[in-house]
Amino acid sequence: MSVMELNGGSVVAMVGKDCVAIASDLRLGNQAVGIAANFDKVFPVNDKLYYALPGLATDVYTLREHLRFRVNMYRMKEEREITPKTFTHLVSSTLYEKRFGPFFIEPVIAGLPPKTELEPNPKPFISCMDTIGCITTPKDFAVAGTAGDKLYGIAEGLWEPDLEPEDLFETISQTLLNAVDRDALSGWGAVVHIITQDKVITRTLRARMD
Amino acid sequence: MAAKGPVEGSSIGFDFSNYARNEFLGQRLNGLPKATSTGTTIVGLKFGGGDSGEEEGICLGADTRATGGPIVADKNCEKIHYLAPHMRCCGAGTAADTEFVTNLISSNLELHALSQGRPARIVTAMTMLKQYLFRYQGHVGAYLVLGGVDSTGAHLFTVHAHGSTDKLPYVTMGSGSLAAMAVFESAFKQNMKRQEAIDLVSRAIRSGVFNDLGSGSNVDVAVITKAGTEMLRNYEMPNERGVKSRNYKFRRGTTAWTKESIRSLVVSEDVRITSGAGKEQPGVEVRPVAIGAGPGGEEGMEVDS
Amino acid sequence: MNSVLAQLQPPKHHFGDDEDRRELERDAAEWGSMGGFGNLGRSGAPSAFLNLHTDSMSANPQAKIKLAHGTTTLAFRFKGGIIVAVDSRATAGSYIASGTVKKVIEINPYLLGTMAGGAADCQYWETYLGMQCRLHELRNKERISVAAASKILSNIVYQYKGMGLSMGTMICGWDKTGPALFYVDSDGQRLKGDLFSVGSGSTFAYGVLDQGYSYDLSDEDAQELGRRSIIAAGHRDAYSGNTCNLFHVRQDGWEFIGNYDVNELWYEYEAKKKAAREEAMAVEA
Amino acid sequence: MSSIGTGYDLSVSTYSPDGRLFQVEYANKAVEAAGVAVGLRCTDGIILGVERLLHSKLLVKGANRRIQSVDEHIGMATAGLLADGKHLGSRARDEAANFRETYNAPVTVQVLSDRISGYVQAYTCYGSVRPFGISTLVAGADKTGPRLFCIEPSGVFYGYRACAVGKGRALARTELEKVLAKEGGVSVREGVMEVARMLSGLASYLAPLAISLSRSTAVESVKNDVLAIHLVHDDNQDKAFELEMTWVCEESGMKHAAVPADLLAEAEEKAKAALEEGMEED
Amino acid sequence: MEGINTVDLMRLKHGEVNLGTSIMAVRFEGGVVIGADTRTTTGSYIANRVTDKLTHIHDRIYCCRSGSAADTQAVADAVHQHAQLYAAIYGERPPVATVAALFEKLCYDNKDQLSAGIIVAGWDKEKGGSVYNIPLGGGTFQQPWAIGGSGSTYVYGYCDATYQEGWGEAETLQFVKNTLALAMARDGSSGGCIRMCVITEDKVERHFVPGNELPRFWEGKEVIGGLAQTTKPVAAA
Repeated sequence: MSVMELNGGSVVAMVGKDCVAIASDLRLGNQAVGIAANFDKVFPVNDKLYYALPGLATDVYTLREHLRFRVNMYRMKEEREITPKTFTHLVSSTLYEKRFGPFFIEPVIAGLPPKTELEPNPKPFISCMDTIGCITTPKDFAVAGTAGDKLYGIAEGLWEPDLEPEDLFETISQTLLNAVDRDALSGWGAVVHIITQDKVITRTLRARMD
Repeated sequence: MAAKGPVEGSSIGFDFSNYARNEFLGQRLNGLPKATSTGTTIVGLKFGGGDSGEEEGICLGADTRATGGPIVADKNCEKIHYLAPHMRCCGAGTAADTEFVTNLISSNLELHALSQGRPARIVTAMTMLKQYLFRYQGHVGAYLVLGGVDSTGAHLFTVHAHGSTDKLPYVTMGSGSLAAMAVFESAFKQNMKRQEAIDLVSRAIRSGVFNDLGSGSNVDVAVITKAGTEMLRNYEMPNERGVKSRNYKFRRGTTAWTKESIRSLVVSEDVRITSGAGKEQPGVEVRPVAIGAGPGGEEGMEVDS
Repeated sequence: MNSVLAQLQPPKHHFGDDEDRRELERDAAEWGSMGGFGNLGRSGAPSAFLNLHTDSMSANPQAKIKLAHGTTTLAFRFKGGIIVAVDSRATAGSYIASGTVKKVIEINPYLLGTMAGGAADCQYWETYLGMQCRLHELRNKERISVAAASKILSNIVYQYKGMGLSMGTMICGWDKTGPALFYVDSDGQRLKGDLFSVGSGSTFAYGVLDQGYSYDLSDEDAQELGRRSIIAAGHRDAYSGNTCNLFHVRQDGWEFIGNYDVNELWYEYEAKKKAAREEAMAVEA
Repeated sequence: MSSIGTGYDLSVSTYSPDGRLFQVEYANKAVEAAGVAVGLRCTDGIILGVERLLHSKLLVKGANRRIQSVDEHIGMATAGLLADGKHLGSRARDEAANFRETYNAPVTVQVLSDRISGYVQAYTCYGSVRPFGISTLVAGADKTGPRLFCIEPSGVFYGYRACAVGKGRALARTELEKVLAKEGGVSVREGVMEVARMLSGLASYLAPLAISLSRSTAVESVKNDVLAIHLVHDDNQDKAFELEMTWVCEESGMKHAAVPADLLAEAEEKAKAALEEGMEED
Repeated sequence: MEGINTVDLMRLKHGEVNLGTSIMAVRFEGGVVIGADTRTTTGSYIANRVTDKLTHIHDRIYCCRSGSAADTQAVADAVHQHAQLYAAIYGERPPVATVAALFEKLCYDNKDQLSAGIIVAGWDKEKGGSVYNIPLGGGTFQQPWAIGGSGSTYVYGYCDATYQEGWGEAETLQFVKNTLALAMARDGSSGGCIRMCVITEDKVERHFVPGNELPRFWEGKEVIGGLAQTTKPVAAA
């Protein structure tokens, strides 16, 4: 049992056609014992940018509040919303600052970049990083958490390009549900967010509760 | 003043505030998580000059696999980092460290170039890197191959995490360095042509990709000469994934869900002609308009005035 | 007993003869001494070996071999016999290796054993116990008592004490004394009792069990109590869950009542609770 | 000293309108009033000599030395406030030891003088401190041969072939010039004789001056007047000073050491004899 | 690759680059000859087979480095800077003793953090050629000849038996070459080629002996072949 497995929990993000999805389980555990079934690990940054923090629960709160502060400061200074890419680098440097005493969190970020004159049709964006802030920006999906290994396998098999929002919902939901069903420390419900240009759909899944 | 804010303008460098806690947690629950590392094959060589009839230059190469324990964390990452227009640096070791060290030195080099009014030299970058890494006694796990061309010619260095450096005509680093060095030792020649150099570098990387478990996927190449730098991203892709002939698309409605909430991002407004601001009119329902509610809030205010 | 047997049998001709040794070993096995792999006990320090290579007793989590463990099992005695209920999850580390494990071992038509701890240890030794029980029947022309059967098992595992066996089992059956229930574990402990629950989820099971248990429970209520307890444990405990296997031991032997999906039953119970709440609210209003 | 009393002399951190630092100049006055110190660089070594005025008969003979050793091969003589000299000597020893520790080599006289001068100069920059009331002769032999430097209260230092500071330095310098003008230079042994002669001569020349000076400044005090008169009438007036000499040469093993007592006595005898001879000539 | 055969003696940090090393410096009338093998290892892997362990400190002063590559490079860089500063301040080249003192101060003050065994050698106008040995943990020892690194243990006897006062440049050069070849032949973490350097008042002259031209005089003619003995031991010369 390592620190990363103390509280359990897993997240996954996927890219679709002009949309992204991000999902997490809802379990908060204390080693083997389930404590809560409503521990959402996905948080909004703004309308079209969400991020998930799987890992040690105490660091989830610390980091979330820290990032909320930083994003609010950014919004006030810059008078614009932070883009997914900038936010990724913000999270990354926040983690790397604690290189020798890290937060036990492996963040996953998903969002739609705002349209600009330079980039009228921006691509959906996802990224993830390790506990000390090494960024990877995959084209397909990003996973993290105690069921990370299982999510990798299932997502590698199920994901395909250009899924419409509703199809992406099915793919990400099935990926998450089937992965956490093989993980003792994740599960106890799941929540999925589908971010599209005109709406964000949030659905709580009917998941296994054992 | 004493109580500096946690973020804004806080002191430079690493923050050790979690260190004691993590040591304690690591002792109680054994095993701290492992960081993403670039198992990696990275190489570099000097070409041109002499009787080759070509400008002296540096050719760098890297594979594109990033691993986290036994998992391939990224199948096509970039390990040839930008330092300056005429300088590149391949990184092996702890991925976050290579990324941040090269970023830091890159910005310091830019400042150096601006203050001195000339492009920084390769030795300068090498010295900055080795002094930074030596200061952290190997805890910053960056193993680098540094190459570039400056006013004094083409230079190639390796920099180890503990801060030692070597200057050689051809170098390899990372877990695949043995495989790649075998290729170099058998085929390296002084004063190669540019294309020969690229071919040899990509052959060395391929040797790492196929013979070392920590290295894989594609071959990135960078060529630096006096004329400029050319990044040949995914110069070779010997491991392209097969195409699935069928797919696993789920029928919509497969997944049962218990609750749904939809947050609409479209701001809809009803615009009505009124003769006089705020004047009540029969048959016209006055509705409040959202003010400052994210995007669209400003327009809402204008309608009212 | 040994000496009595010896007196009844003709004297041995050659001591140290192969046949004799086999005889002795068989005899010893009957009393639970050597068992199936008696020769392994001599190979160095087995517990050190297990600690090095497996996560046995969670002493070394870095070990490459993760043994399947983590469980909720329970059994209780009541007027209608014994209810045995178990979950079906097997985990290796945090990985759920299987969701369809049979954790009730049918020793013979009158005896059941449950499985907690090392799956292989339980499976092997309880099957072996079945053999010994059958031999007892053949020798003595009557079924072995639950007390005797559990003692054989207890004696066997005691021989291997400290070598890394890991099992916590309940031997349940009906003999001349009526329904009987024994708890046996790899430390060598053997307890007789009315109600036991074993495994990582046992604390949760006990909670439900204790508030609902009575010796005078009806068959249906007793079965429901067993089921409900396993569902509760499967819900809370990370290493228990998937399905519940329910057995009922009566005078004429055990009966398999059914296999229930923990998840479905949990939603069912939640729905019932919700309905009850709404009803209560309606009544209040 | 036309601008005395205009208020610009209260602090070293204030210049006078014509760009002078009066406090530093006053420090020079302290030096000018003090017993003379002489340094002489010879062909085979270097000599430091001072006259030590004995203000009391109760003083132990040969004690209260004015020449200090800084390092094995370097000595230092000060003219001015004796306590300032002691402090600077201690600092100079620290510098020499520090140099030896970092570089594993004896400090050269020039480097040491440079470091001391930096220290002295620092005391001319701040309003809260007083400049050193001494001029310092640093003499020694290093890898470049015998060297002599003089550091003044302002912090400037110059290298010399010979140098004298303190009361009557002008006379001494004239004498030194004569000595240096000798064909083939002077050896240390010759130098010792010359310096002894010079110092003795100066003392007998200056002593009456000093007494008249003390009388003129102490006229208002009857008691002092009596004392001054007493001094004038003292038969042993010649004994109101002692000669103190050190050298660095072959004979001392290139170490800074006192000139041997017998040699010094001989030199004093010779000097006295020459002096008397000279007086008779007058 | 890492930690396969860590050299405990050198107190290396995990995975650190090691200069397994045979190094040497010998004084002769008018100057010094310094020499080193060219092998650098990380565990069992040769990270650099043509390393230059003879490091320039000032015009006529060099040092030979053994121990951790990172530590010795850092220390040599620091002393190089000090030496330049010395020349700028005092207007003359620093003496070899001074450079040795600077090395010793760094090595001694940071003895818990460093694994560096250094030989300083060079020419100055006070003493002529001189050799200073600064072993692991500090201390300065002026010697007519000094050897260092893991390979040195094998050749102390040879040096004791062979060295003589009063050699000229050529003989000293040969002595260094032979000694290093012997050390490299026995020590697994020394090897490759030999680099040497002659430092006198008016020159710094580098010599390079490729790996296939190393002296093999001790191997006997059964191995080398009848007349292949080209280099003779100094004692015979």
